[in-house]
Amino acid sequence: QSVLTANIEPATTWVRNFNPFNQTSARQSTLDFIYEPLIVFNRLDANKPNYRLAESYKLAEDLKSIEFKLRDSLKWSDGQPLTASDVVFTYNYIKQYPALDFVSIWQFISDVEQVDKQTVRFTLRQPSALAVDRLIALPIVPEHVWKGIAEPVTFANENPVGSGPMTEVTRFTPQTYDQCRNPNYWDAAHLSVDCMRFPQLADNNQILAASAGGQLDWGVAFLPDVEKTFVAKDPQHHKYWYVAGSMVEFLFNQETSNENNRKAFKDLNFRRAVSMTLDRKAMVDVAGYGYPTLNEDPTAFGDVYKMWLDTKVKGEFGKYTTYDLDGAKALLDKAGYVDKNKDGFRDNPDGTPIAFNIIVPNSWSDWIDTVQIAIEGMREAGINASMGTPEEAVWSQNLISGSFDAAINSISVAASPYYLYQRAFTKSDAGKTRFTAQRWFNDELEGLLAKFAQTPDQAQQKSIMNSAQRIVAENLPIFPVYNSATWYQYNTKRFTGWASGENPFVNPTISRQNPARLLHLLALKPVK
Amino acid sequence: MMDQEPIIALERVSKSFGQRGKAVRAAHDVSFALRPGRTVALVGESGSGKTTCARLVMREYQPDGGRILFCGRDLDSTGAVGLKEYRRAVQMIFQDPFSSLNPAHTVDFILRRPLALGQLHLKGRAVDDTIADLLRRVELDPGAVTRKHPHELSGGQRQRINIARTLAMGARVIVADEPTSMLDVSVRLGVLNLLNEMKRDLGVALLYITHDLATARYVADDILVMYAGQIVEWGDVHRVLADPRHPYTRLLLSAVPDPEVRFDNPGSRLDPRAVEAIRREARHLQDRVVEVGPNHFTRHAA
Amino acid sequence: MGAVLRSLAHNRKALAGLVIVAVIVALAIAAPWLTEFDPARRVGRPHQPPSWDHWLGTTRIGQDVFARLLYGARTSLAVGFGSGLLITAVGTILGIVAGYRGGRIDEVISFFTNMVLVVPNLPLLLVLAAFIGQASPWVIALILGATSWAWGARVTRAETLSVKQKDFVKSAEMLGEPSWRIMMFEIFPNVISIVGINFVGSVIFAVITEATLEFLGLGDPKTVSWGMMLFNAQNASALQVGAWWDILSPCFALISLGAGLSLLNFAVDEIANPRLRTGNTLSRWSLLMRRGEGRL
Amino acid sequence: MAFLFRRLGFYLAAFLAAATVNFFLPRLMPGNPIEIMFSSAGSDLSAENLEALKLTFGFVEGPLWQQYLTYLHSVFTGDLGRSIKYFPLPVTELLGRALIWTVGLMGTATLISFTLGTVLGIMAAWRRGSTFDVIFSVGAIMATSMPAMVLSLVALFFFGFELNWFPTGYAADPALDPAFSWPYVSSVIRHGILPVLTLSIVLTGGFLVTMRNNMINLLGEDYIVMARAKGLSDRRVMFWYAARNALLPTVSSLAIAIGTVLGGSLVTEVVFNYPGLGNTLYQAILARDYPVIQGQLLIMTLAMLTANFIVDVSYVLLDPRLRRA
Amino acid sequence: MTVSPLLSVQNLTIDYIGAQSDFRAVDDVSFDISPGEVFGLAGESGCGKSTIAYAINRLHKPPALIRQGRIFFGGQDVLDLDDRALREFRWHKVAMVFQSAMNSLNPVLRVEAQFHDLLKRHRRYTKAQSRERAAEMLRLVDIPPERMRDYPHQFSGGMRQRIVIAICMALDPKLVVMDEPTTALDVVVQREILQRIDELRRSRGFSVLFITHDLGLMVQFCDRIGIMLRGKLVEQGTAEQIYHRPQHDYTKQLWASFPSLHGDPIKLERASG
Ligand SMILES: Nc1ncnc2c1ncn2[C@@H]1O[C@H](COP(=O)(O)OP(=O)(O)OP(=O)(O)O)[C@@H](O)[C@H]1O
Ligand SMILES: Nc1ncnc2c1ncn2[C@@H]1O[C@H](COP(=O)(O)OP(=O)(O)OP(=O)(O)O)[C@@H](O)[C@H]1O
Ligand SMILES: [Mg+2]
Ligand SMILES: [Mg+2]
Repeated sequence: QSVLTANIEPATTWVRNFNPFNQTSARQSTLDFIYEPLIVFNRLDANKPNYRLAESYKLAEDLKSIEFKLRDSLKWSDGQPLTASDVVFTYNYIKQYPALDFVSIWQFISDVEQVDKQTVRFTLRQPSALAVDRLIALPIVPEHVWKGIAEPVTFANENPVGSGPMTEVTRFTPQTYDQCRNPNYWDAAHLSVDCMRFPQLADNNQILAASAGGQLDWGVAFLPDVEKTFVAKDPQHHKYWYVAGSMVEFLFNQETSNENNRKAFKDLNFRRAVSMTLDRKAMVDVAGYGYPTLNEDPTAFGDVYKMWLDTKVKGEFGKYTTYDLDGAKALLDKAGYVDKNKDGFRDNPDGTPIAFNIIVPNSWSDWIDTVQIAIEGMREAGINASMGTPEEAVWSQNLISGSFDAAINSISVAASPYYLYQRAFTKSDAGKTRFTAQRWFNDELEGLLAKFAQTPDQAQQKSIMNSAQRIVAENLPIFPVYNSATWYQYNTKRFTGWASGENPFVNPTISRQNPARLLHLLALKPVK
Repeated sequence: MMDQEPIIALERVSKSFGQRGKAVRAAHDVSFALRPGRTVALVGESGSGKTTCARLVMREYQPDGGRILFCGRDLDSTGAVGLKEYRRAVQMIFQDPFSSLNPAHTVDFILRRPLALGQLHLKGRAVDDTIADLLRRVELDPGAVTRKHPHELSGGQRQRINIARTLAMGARVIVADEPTSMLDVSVRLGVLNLLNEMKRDLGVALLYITHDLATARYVADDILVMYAGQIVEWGDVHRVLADPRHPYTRLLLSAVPDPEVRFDNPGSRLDPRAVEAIRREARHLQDRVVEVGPNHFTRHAA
Repeated sequence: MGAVLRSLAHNRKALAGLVIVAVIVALAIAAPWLTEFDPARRVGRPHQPPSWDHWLGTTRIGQDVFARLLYGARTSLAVGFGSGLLITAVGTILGIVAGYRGGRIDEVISFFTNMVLVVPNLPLLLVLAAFIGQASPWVIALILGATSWAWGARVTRAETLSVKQKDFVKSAEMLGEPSWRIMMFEIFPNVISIVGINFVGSVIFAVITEATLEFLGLGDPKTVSWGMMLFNAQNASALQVGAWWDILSPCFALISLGAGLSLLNFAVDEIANPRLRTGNTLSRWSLLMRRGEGRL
Repeated sequence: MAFLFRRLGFYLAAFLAAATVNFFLPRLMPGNPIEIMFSSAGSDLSAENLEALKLTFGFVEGPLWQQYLTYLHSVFTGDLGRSIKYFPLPVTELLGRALIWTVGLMGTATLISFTLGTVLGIMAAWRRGSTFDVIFSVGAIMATSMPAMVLSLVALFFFGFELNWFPTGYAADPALDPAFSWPYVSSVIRHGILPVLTLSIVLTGGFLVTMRNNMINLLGEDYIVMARAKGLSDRRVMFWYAARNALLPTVSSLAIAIGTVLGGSLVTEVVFNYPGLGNTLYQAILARDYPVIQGQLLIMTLAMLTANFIVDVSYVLLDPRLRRA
Repeated sequence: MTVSPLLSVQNLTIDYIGAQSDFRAVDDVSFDISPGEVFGLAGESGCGKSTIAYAINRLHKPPALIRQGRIFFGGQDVLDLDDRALREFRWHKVAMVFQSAMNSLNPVLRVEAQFHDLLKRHRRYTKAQSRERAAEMLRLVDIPPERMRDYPHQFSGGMRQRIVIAICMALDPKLVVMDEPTTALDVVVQREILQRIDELRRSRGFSVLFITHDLGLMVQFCDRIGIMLRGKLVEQGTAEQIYHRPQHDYTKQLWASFPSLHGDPIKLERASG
């Protein structure tokens, strides 16, 4: 029997909760491993669809509906057949309990119907070319189990009946749990791992100890100085590969209540100059131990969306996202930002002082270091910036409500840069999410994004995106600095088939944000 | 001598402690008067209520019954001003010369406060002079002691400071609760002599509390013998001690250490059973007053 | 007071403690002259071991550990003495008032004192600090002061009760002294040794607790303090990556300050209670015994 | 007896007050605790989802006094709500799990340090001024000035990571199922050694000093001299006469020490990833898991009260002067 | 005087060691106590009386230091006893009533237990035997034997004092040292207790070293008296001699500073103490 020991989440005690709709406290091995998605798109393989429960999907010509066709003879782990009626049940079920609807799918679709035993059709509220991305995010649950659940929101689903590879919870203690092979898994032929084991680890140091000691096969934590603390302990087996992940950015609140600051923040020259004071290389090397990927892209695409990048745009505006202190000073001088009141800091051209706090969550030490470096650069250029360190929750609330001057923020990776821009620059989202914290909006950009969403054709999409990125790069509403690393350490002692820099076939991290982890699991083979 | 007006007079004052059935009769129907230039000794065994009487005089306790007259006025009717004046006029000298002086202060400080409180007219050098004066009056060398802390002084010296303090306050009545029982024999007498001089020279009234009959005889003009909260015999000190009438007074007298009477002398022995009987008897209410002779009274159970 | 100072000077423990604390205070004050580095800035490459340039090496992001240690001492000392003062002041005032006034006032104060005593201190602090968020050293000092006075109040009250029995208090009352004067001039000087013990103990407690809260990540990351150094070093897994200087420096600093203050505390204890003194007398006695100059 | 009843009354009042503080604390703090809690616990929930969740968790708005009464009622019926982070685990169960370990850890450490500190303190006082006394007194000073976290960190690093003598986390080997078997018990012991040791070292100093000082004060008492004059052996005088009486104040200081122990064990548990109350509280604070935080404070206060009560009772048992009627 | 003395203190000198200099508490003191005799030591507070009393049982702790002298008890020098012999000696030969006998009973042990540990130590008595002996002793001092199951705080001061005396008698010692046994009591109780001691010593034939600063009491009670002044024994003699024919100035001053119940209440001179 092959047991794969993995770590997804830090915790002080395991609680037996496998409710796939529960985002706050269910075990993070629930999605994908217990509840197989319809389709998994492989971002590292040109976003190619990997059909899982679905064997195909079809978007209507008018982009107003989408049909999924399920595979033949799918079974739940308890042996019952898995059919289109389960899919329909699931969607109707979460409509009934909005607390379960963690992707707000019912804002997006208006109806779900069973076409035949294997086909489901969703009707969209608005025409969309991107419907599939959204629809595959929800798990499908067995009707015969869930229809009897009176309070699904608080339901802990201790003995899950699922469709994924690892459905059987064979052992569960507060310190460790095992999740084993689904006896009725449809793709059993590709599954070589018999069990996954999840030891409880409380924090980075604990995870480091377990990793360094070789107990973990698959890890998802930040390890300080990984070469020294992890690889060096067993260079032959201990490996890591850090793929570029969510984009980290600095931003100014265009609607800050501080009038003087607002004047400066709204001035493109000021923004460009500030962006030029950011020593991104130092942030990556010092704050991030060299693990993140540098992002000097005025479009904010970075490594992640390389294939969408318009090099002309980068050539034109790239200098504003490159560290250049002298350039920044010259730009500020030219724009009239000089020290008028002789306090050692530059003031607005009209003489009013500029001073702001960059807020960063209290305990995120790598970000704090990043901000520290940013502030050093800004102060060097004569800008009175300092750091505010509220609690994480307060930080995110401030970003949402707009009561701050400047901040560091991040936007996670998605299938295409469309999501990046859509999240950051959708006016109607202002005040709802922290991604729109800079509160910079542009009608033309939003129009382009809407068009993108309704364009199924790749080439056309590319050209729309070219126009969109030019607007962003020109206006520089956010200052990307790097893409953080998605942590991924592995141990080749017991398993092989790991994705790596040499063999980057799939996004390898086991974090729950990455549905492709399912593909990675299927690729693993025990060492004989 | 009885013609002097009393400064303070207790009239049938009573005080009990504790509630309901278990009340302790600490003072019952106590009457006596303190006159200028006269000393009243209050004697009795431990727990007989001597300190309670002192505290009643000091107004630390409110009497349960009876009244206390200050210069002929009932204190309860004079209100706060009267009380303040009373407090100033009546001062106390404590038994333990060490704990009655704050170890943190110098002699100078200890004497300066009562002057500031009691003699407001004094300013600047006049205060220093008064302090020196007071110290000389209690036979201490001002130059040597003013800067000292109490722990640098002997017990007798400390007790003198205490007396000086009461004088600084301008006291007319001094209550001395066993002022010499913690002192060495050799200095004890000095303090007693000092008290005698004060009484004579300054005309203060003195309430002297002790269980030592010999010193009572030495300083007092009148004596009150207490037992179980009652004054069982009182009068002129020589008459009472020469001719004790109450059995308890007799017992007390016979128990006083007396070098004249050796233990080998069988006649001097106390009979424990007789002692017990006297105690039992004296615990009863003694409400019949008998005048034994001129200025000599005793009480009996009815 | 003079006597107290004199006995402090004669006490070996006090002397050792005083020297340690004085050295730390001096280092903290002289920080700008002892190091050219800004404690908050990156001044070198990350995690450099101790060298001529960086006496105690550098931190994970390249700050100078020695500079941080010196400037951090300022914070630790300020918080320690600040909240020590606060704790002692509150405890002493409440203790003396409760003990001296007695009655209803005493009941109320004692109830609160006992209340605060039975609420576990560090967890409460932790929760408070977390609720307040971004707890700067001053906020921490304030919370410490607000939650830790109870022990001092209790012992001061007990001591006051026994002092109150002394006749000099009664004689002050008889002189007609107002009660605030009695509490301040008659009782306070006589409980001063308890106040001293309370103060030094509170300082130790405050220094350690502030560092603990920061170590647990509840401090303000901008502060330069020993607790923050520990937190950052621990976050960077300094021990695991072999950067022992990063974590052991603040550890050692904390231990030294703690030891210095503890020594002082013991000395105050001995001064307050002569029976506890050992020192020269006993060593001289043993010497004489050994020399055969007498026997027991 | 009356004494104990009075104390009992105090404990009840204290508990009520603690519960009240507990209720108002989060409500007096800036920001909406519920928002903060959810935005902290769940990463990027949609607004609709959040609203629905709040309802499900039973966060009803309403007049404060009504919330307060509901709260008190549930507290006294032993219902402390459910954890947010470890949903749907009831707080009582979560804390119950942790309590066992903390009690074990603290109990052992307190027992060891109390015994050790007391015995060493007795001996140091008995041979006052000797090398023994000097070494242990100074050692005690050192130990009391050592912050628990520093000691824990260093111990963890050297004995856990470097030398690999002891495990670096957990209360028992997670591979074993809890059972009253030798492998499990021995694993519990192995896992407990480091935390217990560090805690004991931190605590021993305090007990030693208290005991030593009490003893020294007592050794001047007449009944000690009389015991020696009676020709009793030194050991009997030391333990039966002096130590027994010197223990009384120490026992009452034990009650206060419990608070320190709780604090110390919190740090130690965090550093050693020991699944006790302290660690749970710490994690709950980081995750803003309000029900757990509130429950924790209550449980810890209750534990303190219980400890105090036990101390009170034993005080009465130890000292006949208090045993009146 | 052919009887050899029971206790013979010779040239006893005791210092209290200070950090810099020493304090001489007892300075070259010599005296004898014969069997059955009551010997009194009188003097000011702090003149070294208790220090001598402690020395007889070798109860001193540092910083006391016996510089020189010998203490013979029944011909054997107490200062030469080793630990074991010393423990045998204590209480068995010399029992003690302390200055504040009120506090010399262990507050947390029952009275019977305080008898028992003594009897067990010296006579290997069982609990029952000890109880029997305790009852016998308590009866001697007029305390109902049933009360031996009580704790010390349940007795009055005078009773506690008598219990200590009972414990003293338990081993039939040859010498009882009494260091101001009655200072805290009132005169009547004091008298009762001293009378009881006097009777006991006559019936049981032990000697008493009686320490007090009350000269009057001393003359009443003692056969012979020593007067101490600042560590020195300045005068020794029979009670009668000391009372009627004091030799030393200091003794005369002491008498002079005593107000008496008899004679003229004239102003007395202060002794230069
Ligand atoms: N505050 C009090 N509360 C209760 N009982 C008291 C109080 N003060 C005195 N008593 C009781 O009243 C009685 C008389 O006490 P008091 O102190 O007056 O005696 P005393 O003659 O001064 O004794 P001593 O010679 O020991 O000083 C005693 O039985 C005592 O226990
Ligand atoms: N442990 C000690 N250290 C230093 N000096 C001491 C010590 N014990 C006693 N002395 C000093 O030795 C002297 C004699 O003390 P001792 O107790 O023998 O006097 P005493 O005659 O019994 O007095 P009292 O009548 O007050 O009991 C005193 O001056 C005292 O200050
Ligand atoms: Mg300016
Ligand atoms: Mg003595």
